Amino acid sequence: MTQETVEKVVIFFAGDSGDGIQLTGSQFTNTAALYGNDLSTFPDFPAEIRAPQGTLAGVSGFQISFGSTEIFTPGDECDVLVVMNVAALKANLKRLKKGGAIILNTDGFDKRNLRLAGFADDENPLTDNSLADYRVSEMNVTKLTRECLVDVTLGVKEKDRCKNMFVLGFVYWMYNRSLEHTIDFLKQKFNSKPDVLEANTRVLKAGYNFANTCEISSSRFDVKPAKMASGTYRNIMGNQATAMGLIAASQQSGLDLFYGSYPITPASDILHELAKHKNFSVRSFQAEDEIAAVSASIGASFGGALGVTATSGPGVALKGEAIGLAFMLELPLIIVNVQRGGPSTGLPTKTEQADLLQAMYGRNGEAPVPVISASTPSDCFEATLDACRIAIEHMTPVFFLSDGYIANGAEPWLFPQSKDLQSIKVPMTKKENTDYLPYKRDDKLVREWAIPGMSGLEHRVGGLEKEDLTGNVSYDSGNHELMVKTRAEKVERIADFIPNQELDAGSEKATVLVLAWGSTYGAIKTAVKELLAEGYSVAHAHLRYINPFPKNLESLIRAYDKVLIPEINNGQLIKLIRDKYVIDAIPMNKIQGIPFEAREIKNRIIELHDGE
Amino acid sequence: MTQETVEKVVIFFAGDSGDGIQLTGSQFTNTAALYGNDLSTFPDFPAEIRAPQGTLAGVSGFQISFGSTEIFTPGDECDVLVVMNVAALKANLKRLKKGGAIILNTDGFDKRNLRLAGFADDENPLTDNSLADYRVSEMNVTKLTRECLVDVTLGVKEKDRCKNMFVLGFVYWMYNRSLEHTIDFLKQKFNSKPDVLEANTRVLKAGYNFANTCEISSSRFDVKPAKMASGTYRNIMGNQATAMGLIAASQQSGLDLFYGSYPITPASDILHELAKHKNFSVRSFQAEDEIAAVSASIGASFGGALGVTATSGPGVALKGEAIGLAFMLELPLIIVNVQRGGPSTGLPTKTEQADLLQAMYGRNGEAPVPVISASTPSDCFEATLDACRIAIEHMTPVFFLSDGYIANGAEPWLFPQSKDLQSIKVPMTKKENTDYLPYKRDDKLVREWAIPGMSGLEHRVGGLEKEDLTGNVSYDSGNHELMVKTRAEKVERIADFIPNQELDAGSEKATVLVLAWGSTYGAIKTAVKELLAEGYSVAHAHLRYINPFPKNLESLIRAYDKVLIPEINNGQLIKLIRDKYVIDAIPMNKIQGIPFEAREIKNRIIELHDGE
Amino acid sequence: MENKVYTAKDFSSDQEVRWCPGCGDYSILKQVQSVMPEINVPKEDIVFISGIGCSSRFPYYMETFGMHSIHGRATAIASGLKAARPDLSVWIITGDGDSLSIGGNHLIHLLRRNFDTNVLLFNNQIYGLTKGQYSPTSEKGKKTKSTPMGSIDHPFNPLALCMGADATFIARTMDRDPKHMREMLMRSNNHKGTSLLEIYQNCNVFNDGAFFGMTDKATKMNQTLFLEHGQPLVFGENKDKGIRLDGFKPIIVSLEDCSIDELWIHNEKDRVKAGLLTRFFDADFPRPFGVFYSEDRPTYEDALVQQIDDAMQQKGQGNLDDLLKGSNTWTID
Amino acid sequence: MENKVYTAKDFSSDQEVRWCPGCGDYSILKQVQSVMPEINVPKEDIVFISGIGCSSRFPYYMETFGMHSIHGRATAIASGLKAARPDLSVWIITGDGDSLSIGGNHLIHLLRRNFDTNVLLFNNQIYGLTKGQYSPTSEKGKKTKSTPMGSIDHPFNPLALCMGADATFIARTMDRDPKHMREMLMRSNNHKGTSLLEIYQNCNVFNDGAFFGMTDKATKMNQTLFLEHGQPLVFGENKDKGIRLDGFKPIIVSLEDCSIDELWIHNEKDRVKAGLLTRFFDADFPRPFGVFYSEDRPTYEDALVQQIDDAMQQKGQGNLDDLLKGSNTWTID
Ligand SMILES: Cc1ncc(C[n+]2csc(CCOP(=O)(O)OP(=O)(O)O)c2C)c(N)n1
Ligand SMILES: Cc1ncc(C[n+]2csc(CCOP(=O)(O)OP(=O)(O)O)c2C)c(N)n1
Ligand code: SF4
Ligand code: SF4
Ligand SMILES: [Mg+2]
Ligand SMILES: [Mg+2]
Repeated sequence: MTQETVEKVVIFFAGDSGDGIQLTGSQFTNTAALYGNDLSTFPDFPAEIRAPQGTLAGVSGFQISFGSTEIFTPGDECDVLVVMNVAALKANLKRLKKGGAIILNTDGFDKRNLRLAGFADDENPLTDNSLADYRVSEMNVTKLTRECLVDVTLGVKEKDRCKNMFVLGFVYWMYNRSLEHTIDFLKQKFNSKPDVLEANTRVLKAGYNFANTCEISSSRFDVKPAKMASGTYRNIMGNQATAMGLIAASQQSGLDLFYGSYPITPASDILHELAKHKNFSVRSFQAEDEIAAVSASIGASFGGALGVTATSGPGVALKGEAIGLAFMLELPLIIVNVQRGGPSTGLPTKTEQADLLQAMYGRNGEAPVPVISASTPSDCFEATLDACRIAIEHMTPVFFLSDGYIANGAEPWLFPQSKDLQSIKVPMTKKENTDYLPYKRDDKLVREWAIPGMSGLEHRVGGLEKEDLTGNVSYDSGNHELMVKTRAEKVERIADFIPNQELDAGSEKATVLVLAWGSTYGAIKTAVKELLAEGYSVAHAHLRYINPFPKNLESLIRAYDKVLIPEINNGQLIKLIRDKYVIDAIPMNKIQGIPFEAREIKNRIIELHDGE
Repeated sequence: MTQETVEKVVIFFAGDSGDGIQLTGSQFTNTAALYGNDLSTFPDFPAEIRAPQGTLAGVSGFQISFGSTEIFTPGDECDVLVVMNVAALKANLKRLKKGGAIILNTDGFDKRNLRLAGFADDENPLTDNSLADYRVSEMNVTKLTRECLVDVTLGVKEKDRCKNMFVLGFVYWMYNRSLEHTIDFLKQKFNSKPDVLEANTRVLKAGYNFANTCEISSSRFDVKPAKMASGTYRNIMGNQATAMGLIAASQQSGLDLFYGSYPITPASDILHELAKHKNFSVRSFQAEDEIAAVSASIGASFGGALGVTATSGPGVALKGEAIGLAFMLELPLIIVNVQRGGPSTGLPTKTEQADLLQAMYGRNGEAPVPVISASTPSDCFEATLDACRIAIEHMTPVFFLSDGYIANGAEPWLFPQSKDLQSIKVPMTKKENTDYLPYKRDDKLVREWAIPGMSGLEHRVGGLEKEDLTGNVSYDSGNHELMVKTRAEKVERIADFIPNQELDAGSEKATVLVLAWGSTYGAIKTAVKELLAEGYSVAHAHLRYINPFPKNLESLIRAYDKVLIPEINNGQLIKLIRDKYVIDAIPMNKIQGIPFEAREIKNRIIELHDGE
Repeated sequence: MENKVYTAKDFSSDQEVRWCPGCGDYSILKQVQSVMPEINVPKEDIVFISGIGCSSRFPYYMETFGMHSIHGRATAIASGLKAARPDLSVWIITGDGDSLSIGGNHLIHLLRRNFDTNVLLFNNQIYGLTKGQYSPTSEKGKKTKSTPMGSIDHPFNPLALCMGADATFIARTMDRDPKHMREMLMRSNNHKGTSLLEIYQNCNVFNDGAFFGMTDKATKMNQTLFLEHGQPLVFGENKDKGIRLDGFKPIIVSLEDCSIDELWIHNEKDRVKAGLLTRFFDADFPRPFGVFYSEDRPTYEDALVQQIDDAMQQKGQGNLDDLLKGSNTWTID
Repeated sequence: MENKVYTAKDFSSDQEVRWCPGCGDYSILKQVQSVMPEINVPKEDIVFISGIGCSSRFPYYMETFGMHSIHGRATAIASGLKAARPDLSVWIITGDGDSLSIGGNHLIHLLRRNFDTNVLLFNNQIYGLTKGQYSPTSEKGKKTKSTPMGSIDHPFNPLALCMGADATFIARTMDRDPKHMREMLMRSNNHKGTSLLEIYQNCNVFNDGAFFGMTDKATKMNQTLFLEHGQPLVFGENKDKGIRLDGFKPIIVSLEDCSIDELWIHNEKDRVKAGLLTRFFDADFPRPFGVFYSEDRPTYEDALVQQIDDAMQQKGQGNLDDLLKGSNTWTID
């Protein structure tokens, strides 16, 4: 047995939907975090709710990358694959790097499982040498679990439910981790079921001890704490961060949060999260459909709340008309799109960035709406808060784009203190404003807001073209042009209230600039960091603000010979850049429902750098 | 009294909604057409159904340009303004060129009318010299009408309804036109009401004779027949032409036409027209909303019909999700958007071209849909037929873009014979195809179609990502990328089946190219024709095919120093051109709910030509 | 809050009213403006939300807060407004197309949720604004622009549909009976929960005379039946006819042959009888006007506020720092 | 057309069925597959159209034509299909969310238009596919992911809503009673017009036991009531209880105290009584299963085809050249 110190490890836990894989993964995550590793995680759910046991379709997975260096993605290739059955192995072996470790439950490789996973009668990866390139640790987890619980008075089914603890214990041993955090967790979770607590704890320890004593595991690894900024951290998932961003915006602006939504994967968790926080005066409303959801949010905004609606692409396709109304009304409104694989119903449980042009143009008439995007799970918090600030301070609907990858991914978060958050100034008119005009504008071109309850400020708004200043209906030609241009200019002027674009890495004189947005951040960051270390002349700029673009963006990108735009779509940001700056940027597209790997980006940059 | 021959005349008829202005205009139009003039017309309805009599909001207008030369638009400035009351004068005087003729009904200038039109107590344009720059013919039409019907046994109200005939007769005299066509029309219209027929005919003649005998009209004009291609013509409005194009496509393909629609201005008339033609097996269906309309059309297409849905911008905003479904199903579907002023409810009775980007991008995910546009009222016929051909032969939803201006505008049409129409080949599989695969493609990348009723070809389609060939649900990464790219490529390849872009006027070596689409055609055509005659180096290319662009478009436009793109929006086609070809085209935008005037275009071209 | 004394004029905005001359909408506007001073709500706390249609122009003419929204969505918008601002008096203005065609779903969901709002459904059995297509309440066989051979759609019975959606308050009135309309407006206002008031409204341009029999002097007494809680169903020129129930079957009786005691006594609280009344649609039956049904059921917004209060009670007012921190943190120095 | 003899297996597609083990959907699939051979329609003339939801995966498993469409729109898609192809046997598969939440409007419009289609509404009182939010049929107070403090929405009564929308056929069955389900499927199929069959379906993952009382041996005889046309309403362990009408009020009686002749006799043609039956929802009343209501009314597609025939009769089959020419032409040589 060896003991090595490694910088970074990627583990993939996989098993049947019922095997408790997500719990195993998140326990390992929390322990790694407490230990001071940097990390990034991503769950991989099956598309079906609970596909038949043992089948490929039923495999649930959880990937974690943790290390003593900075970690920006859940990792490309895995170092370790933990599988509870043969289907899990078959579905995920491609993730494992050659020479990687496999920890497997032999009990999941019996005849039935082999058949369910689609193996022919005489095939078995355990015996046909197909795993020869890997370091395999086999153990009959079911048997071992049952054995260690032989004197516990639980049913077999309940005992078997502890199997995941055995594997977790095993992996803890491999990475030299204490069981303490998980035992604490179990105590809390099962505090009313002492026998279940006892069983789980026992099996966890058994797995640990099994690894310690048996011969099958040949190495043990140490992953030292990362040098991270000092402070207090927590783990955060993207959708959670979005929910918190919304609550923070409500607090910072003093407007009650109204959240109108219709469930849809992968946005529903924001609704679930917000519904828990009614003590923040959050009004969460599960509407009858997406149109009602956005409409109700508009109604709430009209009443003086912060109206927010969230959905995924197909839902946005339904909200277009109402967003146009909000745009005409010039009321604050946030439309969250947690993007997923499209088009149409597409790949609902997979990730994609293909709704950007829909956010930009998916409405009738000239109706430009600011578009803000988030790049990592924790960034969802700040980006959401920022989207709300813009919506409120500039009296406009704002699109906030997230996606399935960051929505469900998690990372450590050096969470802020409320006192350090940006404040949001609501452009509410004075109660006693006697010459209030609903469509009179300040120098940001923002109209003043008056809401029901403000005596003397009664007025009507609507979707017909409005007369400048008064907001009365106007069919006048000149007024229409003025209003269209003014509304567009209002959105353009937001550029004065957002920071200039900065480089995330690299210099302003590099050969290749990688320009991107959204959840490609981690992979690009990793790639560019490695390339810089290797001496390549490359830079990385990552956009949060897509409409309007930061004011310096044009001059920033014009400085580079080559601008590479990687996207998880067929080329959308690149259309905006080419149109706006007439710059022949270079697309890089992956449309597979999965994120870029850092090495893919890296290879492409090298190709470009060394001159195709 | 003089008698002059003129080349071209623009007349604007205006009066109260109840004054029969539209009828007057269309009668004059038909007579001019029968006389052999080329012409173009446009009605100008009030936004209200029937706004209060006498007010500015209640004014209804009808513009006609006719001449002995080619006519491409209803005209910029008017030569003659016919007004039934002072509101009509006030609302439309700006259209009249200095020195133009006004024919006015003094009866519509009484105290009440002056007040309703917003004049102060002592104001009256008849007496305050404000019309000094014009040649005014005053007549008390009401009085004259009543007088000539004194012995007819009709109520005053009914008599007064003949007033428009008096004015029409007057104008017929001015332009030396026979009353014959209108008398025939009246005979048909009132064949069951002999007294009404008698009254109208009498008043028509009275107006004619009044002009002939009285002194107020100082000139009479002759507009010779235009040199038009020989053949048989009819008048046609855009929406009518669209309806006919759909019926023609149904006939040419052998697929029954299913038309699912929800009423909306300015698209409803297509529904009204189609509902009249059930003897063509047209199934028109007024759905409960736009979503149901497009969904029902998809259902009909699935059943083997030609599914068509029409609406205007706000309706399209609701159809996005279902269009995405049709795109995934790869079924023929036509989405007609008769564009109107936006955003939101906007200016429903005005025209605009601001839904192009919505057609291109208004869906979630990567879902490119072909976009076809029409440039004149009669062009709606061919463009619609073409859109249907593409939808059927390439198994794809297709956007057909028209707008309020051409939908309601009219022009003479050298209508085709059915035998000369393009035929449409339906990619229906053979009944006995035993190895039918729903998503197997030919070299156009088009899948074969099998519909319910075809024994042995039962299969399922849906909005989830499909496996190549089989169409089964697939969550496979590689398959998704393949399918996204294949669907995009399928749309791109349509470029092989559309004609190369041709110049409408000018040469390939000119200094300025005017590149445009849709209803700007007439104004640009007029401007460029005049400029060419004046020796400017200018050319005009007008796009019917916007997605995909014709294959030669890039090389065509690269040849010019300056590419000017005029649009009735804030710049939409230009975004596509700049993105696609990275060419710094120059925008020209008007966003007033009204079309360009030829002179506006002309001036801008001259500026560019002579170098800004 | 000091109580201002308003007059109808205080509720008239400065915008010129632009319906067709003779349109039934004028009368409704007038009655609503005249009822407003009586509902005892400060002007600034009143909001009118409409969809799209001729009728939906209504809010522009009311000197209150208002929104002329998009087609069919006024009910959904009002739901959000009321959830955010339970203190407001929210009125929804909608047409038969707006509420029953494109907006059908939001209407039935509003009714089941029972937001305390007042829906005024202007039923003219036609699409006015788009110039005369049939609507979901147009009778079968109706010839309109979109149905030149006659409509083949079986129409909705709006009140029956609303009963099916578990509405808590349903009533009907008409443009030509201002007094009754005012009474119904007050009743709607007073009902806590969603009040659905169907108003028969004549579109004299595209569907003139749709309700002629019920408004014409010569016929109206025989073709209308005014419901009053606790009162027998009596109608006719001389109040000489009544309705009796034969099992579940209503029959018209002459009061000469039948004592008033045997008549059906109207009971607003009886759901089954209300259901029967919504089915009085045949030519030989008088059309009922008045409150068909009224039920007490908690409103959505009250339950929502209750949950917020409970949450505050249980967990204390939300503290952002606690939320940000979560339950699981670690510190790196 | 030669009549092939099918077996249930002929209707099973090659796609692996992927509902959760134990889901009620399996049983429904099985019964539908087993009823198909009996409806006497060639396989190629059958189409299943669904929306989105667990239940809406259904068409993939049927070896017929099929479409898994988008959320809530199956009813609208099927309307267009049936209008274009009246010859087909069209089945609509939908869930309680799909049909009553996002798809509510299309459902009620389908019902009023009465397209001859069969709607199978899988009611599990939950959103399955999106992993457990409450649905419009979930009971008030239900704790779900989106309502951790309990739902505050008053639920729809689906059959009452459908009656309000003038449905012509309404029935209820459940996943656990295959025989009854097959019977109801046949009845739905045989009804000319829209048949709405509500199927209680257990979602054993997110809402297990929602209908437990109606399926559990110990309780089901007391909690279910099977309707048969012309038969008295009898239920209970030993068929010892019945329902009697006291005016409009149904009351449960013991057959010891009350003769069977006094019981309510079920009449599928009686709209009012069907309405009463849809309201049997309280804990102390048994839940009715069977055909509540059935009415003959012309279908939309028949009327449409009639108009097309009439138009052809009157004007002759359309001639494209005549159409292009119109009525007003002039010639230039
Ligand atoms: C999304 C959308 N679809 C269609 C329209 C066109 N439209 C405006 S009002 C209307 C129907 C009007 O009928 P109704 O609601 O009965 O109101 P009325 O005009 O009769 O008062 C329609 C179809 C629209 N404005 N928006
Ligand atoms: C436009 C749109 N909105 C939301 C969704 C997400 N979604 C899918 S199924 C569903 C509800 C499922 O509930 P139900 O119809 O009752 O079917 P079940 O899964 O319970 O069978 C929702 C909200 C979607 N696919 N599309
Ligand atoms: S069209 Fe009809 S409903 Fe509309 S304003 Fe005119 S009369 Fe009233
Ligand atoms: S989630 Fe529920 S309804 Fe969906 S498949 Fe599983 S058990 Fe069935
Ligand atoms: Mg109406
Ligand atoms: Mg359900």
